[in-house]
Amino acid sequence: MSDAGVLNLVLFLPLLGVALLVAVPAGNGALVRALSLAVMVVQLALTAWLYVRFDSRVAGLQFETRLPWIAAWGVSYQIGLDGYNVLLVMLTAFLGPLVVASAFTAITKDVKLFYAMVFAVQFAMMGTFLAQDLFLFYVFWEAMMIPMFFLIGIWGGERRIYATIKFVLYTAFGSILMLAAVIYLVWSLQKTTGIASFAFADLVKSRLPLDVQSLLLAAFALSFAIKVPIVPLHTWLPDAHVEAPTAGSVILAGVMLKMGTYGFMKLGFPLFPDATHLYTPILMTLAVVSIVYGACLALVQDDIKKIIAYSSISHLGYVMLGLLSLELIGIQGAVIQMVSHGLVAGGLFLMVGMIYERCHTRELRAYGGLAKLLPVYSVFFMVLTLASVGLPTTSGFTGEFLVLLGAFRAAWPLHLAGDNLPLALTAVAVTGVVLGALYMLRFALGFLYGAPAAPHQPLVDLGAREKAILGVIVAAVFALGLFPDGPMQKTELAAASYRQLVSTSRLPGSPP
Amino acid sequence: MDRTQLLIGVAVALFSLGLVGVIVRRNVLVMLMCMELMLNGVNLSLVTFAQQTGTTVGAVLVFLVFVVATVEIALAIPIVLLLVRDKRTLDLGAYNDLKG
Amino acid sequence: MIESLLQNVDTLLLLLCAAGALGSAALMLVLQQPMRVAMALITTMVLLGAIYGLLGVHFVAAFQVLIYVGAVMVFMVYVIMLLEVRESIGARYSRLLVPGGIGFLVLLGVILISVWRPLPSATVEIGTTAYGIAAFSVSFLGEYWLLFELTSVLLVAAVVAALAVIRVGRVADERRRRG
Amino acid sequence: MLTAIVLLPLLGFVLNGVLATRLGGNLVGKRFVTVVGCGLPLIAFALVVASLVELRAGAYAPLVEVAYRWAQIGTSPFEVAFYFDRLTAVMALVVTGVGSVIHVYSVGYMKDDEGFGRFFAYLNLFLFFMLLLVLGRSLLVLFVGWEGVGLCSYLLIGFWFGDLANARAGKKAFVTNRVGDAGFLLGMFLLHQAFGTLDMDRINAAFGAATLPAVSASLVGLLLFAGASAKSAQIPLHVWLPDAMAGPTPVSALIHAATMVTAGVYLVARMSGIYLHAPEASAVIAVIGVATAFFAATVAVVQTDIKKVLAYSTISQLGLMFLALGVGAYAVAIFHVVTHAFFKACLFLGAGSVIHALGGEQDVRRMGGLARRIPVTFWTFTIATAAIAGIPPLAGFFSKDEILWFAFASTRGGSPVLWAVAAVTALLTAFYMFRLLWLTFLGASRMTPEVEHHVHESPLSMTGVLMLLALLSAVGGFIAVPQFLEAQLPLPALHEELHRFETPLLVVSVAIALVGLAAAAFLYGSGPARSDALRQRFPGLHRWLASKYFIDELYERAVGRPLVWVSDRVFLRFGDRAVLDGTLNGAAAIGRGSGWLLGRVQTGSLHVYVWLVLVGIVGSLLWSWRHV
Repeated sequence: MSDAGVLNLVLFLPLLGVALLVAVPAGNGALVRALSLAVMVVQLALTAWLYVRFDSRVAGLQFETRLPWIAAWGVSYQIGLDGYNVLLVMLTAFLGPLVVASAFTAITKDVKLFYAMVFAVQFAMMGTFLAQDLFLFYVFWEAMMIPMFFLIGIWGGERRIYATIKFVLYTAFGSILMLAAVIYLVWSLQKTTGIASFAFADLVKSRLPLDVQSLLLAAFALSFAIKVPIVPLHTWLPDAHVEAPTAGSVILAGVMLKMGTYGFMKLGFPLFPDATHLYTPILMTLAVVSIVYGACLALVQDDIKKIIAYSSISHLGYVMLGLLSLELIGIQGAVIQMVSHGLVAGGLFLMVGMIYERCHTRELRAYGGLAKLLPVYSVFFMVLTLASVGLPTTSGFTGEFLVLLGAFRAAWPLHLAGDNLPLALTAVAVTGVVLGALYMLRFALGFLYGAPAAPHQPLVDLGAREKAILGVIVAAVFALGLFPDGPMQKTELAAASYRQLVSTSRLPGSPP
Repeated sequence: MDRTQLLIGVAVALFSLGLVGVIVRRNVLVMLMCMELMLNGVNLSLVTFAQQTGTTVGAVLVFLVFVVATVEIALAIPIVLLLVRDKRTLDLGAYNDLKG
Repeated sequence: MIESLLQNVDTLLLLLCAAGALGSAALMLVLQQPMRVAMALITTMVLLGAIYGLLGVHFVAAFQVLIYVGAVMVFMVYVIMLLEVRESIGARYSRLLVPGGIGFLVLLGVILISVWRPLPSATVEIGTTAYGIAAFSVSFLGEYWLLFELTSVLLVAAVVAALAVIRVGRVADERRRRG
Repeated sequence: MLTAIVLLPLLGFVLNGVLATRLGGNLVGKRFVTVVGCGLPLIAFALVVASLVELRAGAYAPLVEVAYRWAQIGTSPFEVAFYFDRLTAVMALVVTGVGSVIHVYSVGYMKDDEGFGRFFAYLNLFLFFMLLLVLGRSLLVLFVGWEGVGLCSYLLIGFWFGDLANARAGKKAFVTNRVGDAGFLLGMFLLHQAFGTLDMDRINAAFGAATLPAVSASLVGLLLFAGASAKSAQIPLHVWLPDAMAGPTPVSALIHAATMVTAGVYLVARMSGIYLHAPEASAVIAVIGVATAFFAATVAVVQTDIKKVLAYSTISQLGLMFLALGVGAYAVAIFHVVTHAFFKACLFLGAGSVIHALGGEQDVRRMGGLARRIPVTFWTFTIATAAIAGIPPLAGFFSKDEILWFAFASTRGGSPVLWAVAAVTALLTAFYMFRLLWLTFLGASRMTPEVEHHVHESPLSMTGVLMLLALLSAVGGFIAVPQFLEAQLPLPALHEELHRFETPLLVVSVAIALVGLAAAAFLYGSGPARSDALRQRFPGLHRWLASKYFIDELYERAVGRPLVWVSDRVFLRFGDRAVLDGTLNGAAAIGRGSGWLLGRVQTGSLHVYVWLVLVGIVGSLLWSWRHV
């Protein structure tokens, strides 16, 4: 099979998984679990194969498939790997088996349906990353929400209905505006250039006046910013995380939040470079506000899931900062930070899930001295905490360091030219490093240290399955912290092309 | 006061009486009859105007109203019958199941 | 002006019929028994038919009596007799008697002001340009054939709907019988 | 070979961490841990010596060893490379040498602790990061080590995790260091922006070039110093170090006295190329250094916890080192780092021996008269005390005297005022150290009988180390570190006209030490009466000093509580819950409310509907009056 075929297989494998699940008798939970895990592992293996085959010296799409879909509108089924999505696709495939495995004991209600939903959301997420056609992208983008809605709504906690409705309303609100913008964008492209196409490659040929760009970017940005989420559009996130089952939280934090930043990188900023330039001060301010605000809020949470949820807001602020810096180092850092956050926050949510399975509470105050009760658990927890803090040798450091370095490198010449805002923002962002240590260590302090206390003793330390899940994540965290060069080579050309697209004006009349 | 004015006045009065009848009476059948009364008022005005302008439009419309009235009553009566069979009363006060 | 009207017997009859129609219509509001209301309504309808006749549109008058009195009201009377539900005294009026009354007066006033007052003074005395059923039929089937067809569709729909209603009733009955 | 030096302790960490702890199910016993935990640092020490020989063979041309490329972004490479020159050699020798002996000491000290394997894993990890810090060629690698030692410090302070206070102290240390790191990071960014590289030799060379770089050396210097001041516990970021004494005593000796806290000094000395061109930054360093030295010495005078005294003493000595750095005497600062590592390690380990002997007692008010009971500890402690007090010819005398001299006479910012404050500090140092000696070892015993009954001398693995360190404290001053480093870190020029003060000042130095000794003997030599009288005479001053100038409380009130208050009240309750969720829920409530209101209209009563139709007819007619 050709590589493009393998890529299609990777995309559709989850749907195949759903089909297989349908064939399994409902009562056979063990078979359902094994089958789900097997499908996810196959997907991961195929993705890894493609990842290895991915040629970092080639700019643009690889393993591309393009088939006409709705020819009259210029819509095509077009997928492919490029530097923008290769790491995120890898991340999605990587987390898939872990999500499935983590739910083995946690989910006992409607097991079959649960895994079907996980497959559905995996399919939609893969599709969103792989899509190279705006229409296809939008379809996947919206489709993602539906299984997520059920994952939280059916297997969630006590206030799950409130959380799901909030989540769906927020995201749907953003999506509607984006849809309008998509339609307008394609229409105007067709009007001005005569190309009727939704393909990303064609859309960047558009020439739009500044006010139109601004409006369209605002529509796109709102949708993406809600997903990221950027303060002040973030309040759905803590609720969704807290109520979601572990697997849902991992999917949400691990992959779905990256949809927002990926959207900005792949679509929002490159499509409307002049408006981006105009809005950069505002967006950058919001990014830095997110860093500080998320960190401050994480500092005062009593619910352990909320701490991680708010820390996600803070960490994704760095991604936005890096993307907006338009400095190669910052952009690369942002990409690494996306992956790193997926691993670290995903891992932490898994760990919270494990302790929740044992103790059935998420109140930080109920715990203490777990280092004594659960030594192995504590080791993994500490490693992930430190990765979240951004300690060197972990992936968190690679991301944060490069983002901040890039932001600074971009800000300093501006400072010399008289524009002090970016520099001030970078300096504030650096304080996020302190706040990050503050809230995560507060968490660790109350969790691991002190007199042993847990609401549901005696506790059993991690089993082989859990050790394997966490071990894999920790290994990835260190790999990305110690040897980030390989992954970054794969994204370098995309980062350069992103920078080039965003820094080139595309007002009407500018050269093609 | 000529004939037109007189007849239009009567038509308006009949319509209004019918409307008020629907409002104030509780008996379903009486209300239905009041609705017929309203239609009659409309019919009268249609005929009057048709006479005044010397056209046939008014008459055509009246004819249509006859049909509509017939259809209406043909459907309303079975419904009333069903309702009464359910609640054993013609009092409309008992039928507020569609309260929002 | 009234003297000139009184001079005409037609006009006198018209006045009488109108007054009678209005009177029996008003009676409808106050009578207790549905049967009596129905009688009052029939009276009104017949008097209206008389007015149509006086105006010279005989075929409308004929239809009025045939369809309304002959079909609709007979049907109504039949149902009233069928149901024979005795209304208790005091349940005659709804709670909206007073608002309804006020509304009636206001409506009357408003309509009279907005419709009756600006009526153009008649150029032709109505009742003089009578036209026959022939002219009407030609016009109906020529110019307004679509409406004619629509009425037939409406009638078919009504038949179907009536059947459906009866069926609903039957199903409900069976269900009640079972459980 | 340099890579091997760094990786050996890491190997120890992995072996001990995986095999000897619960993570691997305690596969191996204490013997294995001891061999691996102490053996690998010793091998590393040997390799450092070998590297030094190699360095010497190559006429002191720096050895460079690229391990691998961490990242390459555009034209900016980030390499993990190791760099070995004279400065590195001195620091690496101290780290591996003192580190190894403290490992050996720990074998005895931690013998009965259930976290034996974990402890050695942490210590090995610390050595790994510390060597990374010292050997790293680029600031990035240095920063990795820098953060890593901070992590180990955090883990080891909170080593006994059952006690929440320990964990709090660890968190405080980590977070305070992070504050400095923020400045450090900004400094690194600025350097990278200016030079496109973080290799320290290249940066120094760029500053030494004929055309000065466009970036302000003072700004960079101050930013880097922010990091250094946090790591080396200088005002205003010194607050973490006294609390850090919560960790096991070998940790205090290794990390919080001998090695990690001197990393700041190392950083400034390593980046001296920048500071040579940053007189303002140097002046700031000198002033902060001397102020810290004086401030910490005054606090140490009244502390009653044996380790707290030593902790403030460490802060004070670090202040003196920064004073030396500030006046351009980088080599002298490193010299003091070396001697300080000897005698302070000896003091801490001696204190550890005392604590060990007394079954955990740390309060000097419940000690006394230990000299005869634990003689080896007493004698080694005494030598180290004399060394830190500056009694000639012990190690501290040489290095301290040189610092005082350069503070007085350096053309790079030396001044009599700096000297005077430093001299007073030296006096206080002598005083409080001898006070500590008296209270702990001499005089009558104030121990409870039960404690007294159990007093015992420590095993040979501990006393042997003490003796070795005492020996080094005694003769360490004869190691000519400044001269060794001079080729790389030349000493600053002196004011010619001040040369005549050299001998008088030397005499004054000696006198100061003796005066301190005398004062301590006078106050504490004959029971507590005199010191109590003095305390009662100045209760306010005593309270002020004993409470460490209330700086912790100040930070808590000025930073800690407002931060939590703002986060909780403004951001969480007001921002998130009231404004954002409030808007959202408010919008939902409006929708629900209007729905309810319209639902009221849906009464189910046909009469009302028809009445509304009537109203509608009237209304539309009325409307038509106006508009048709």
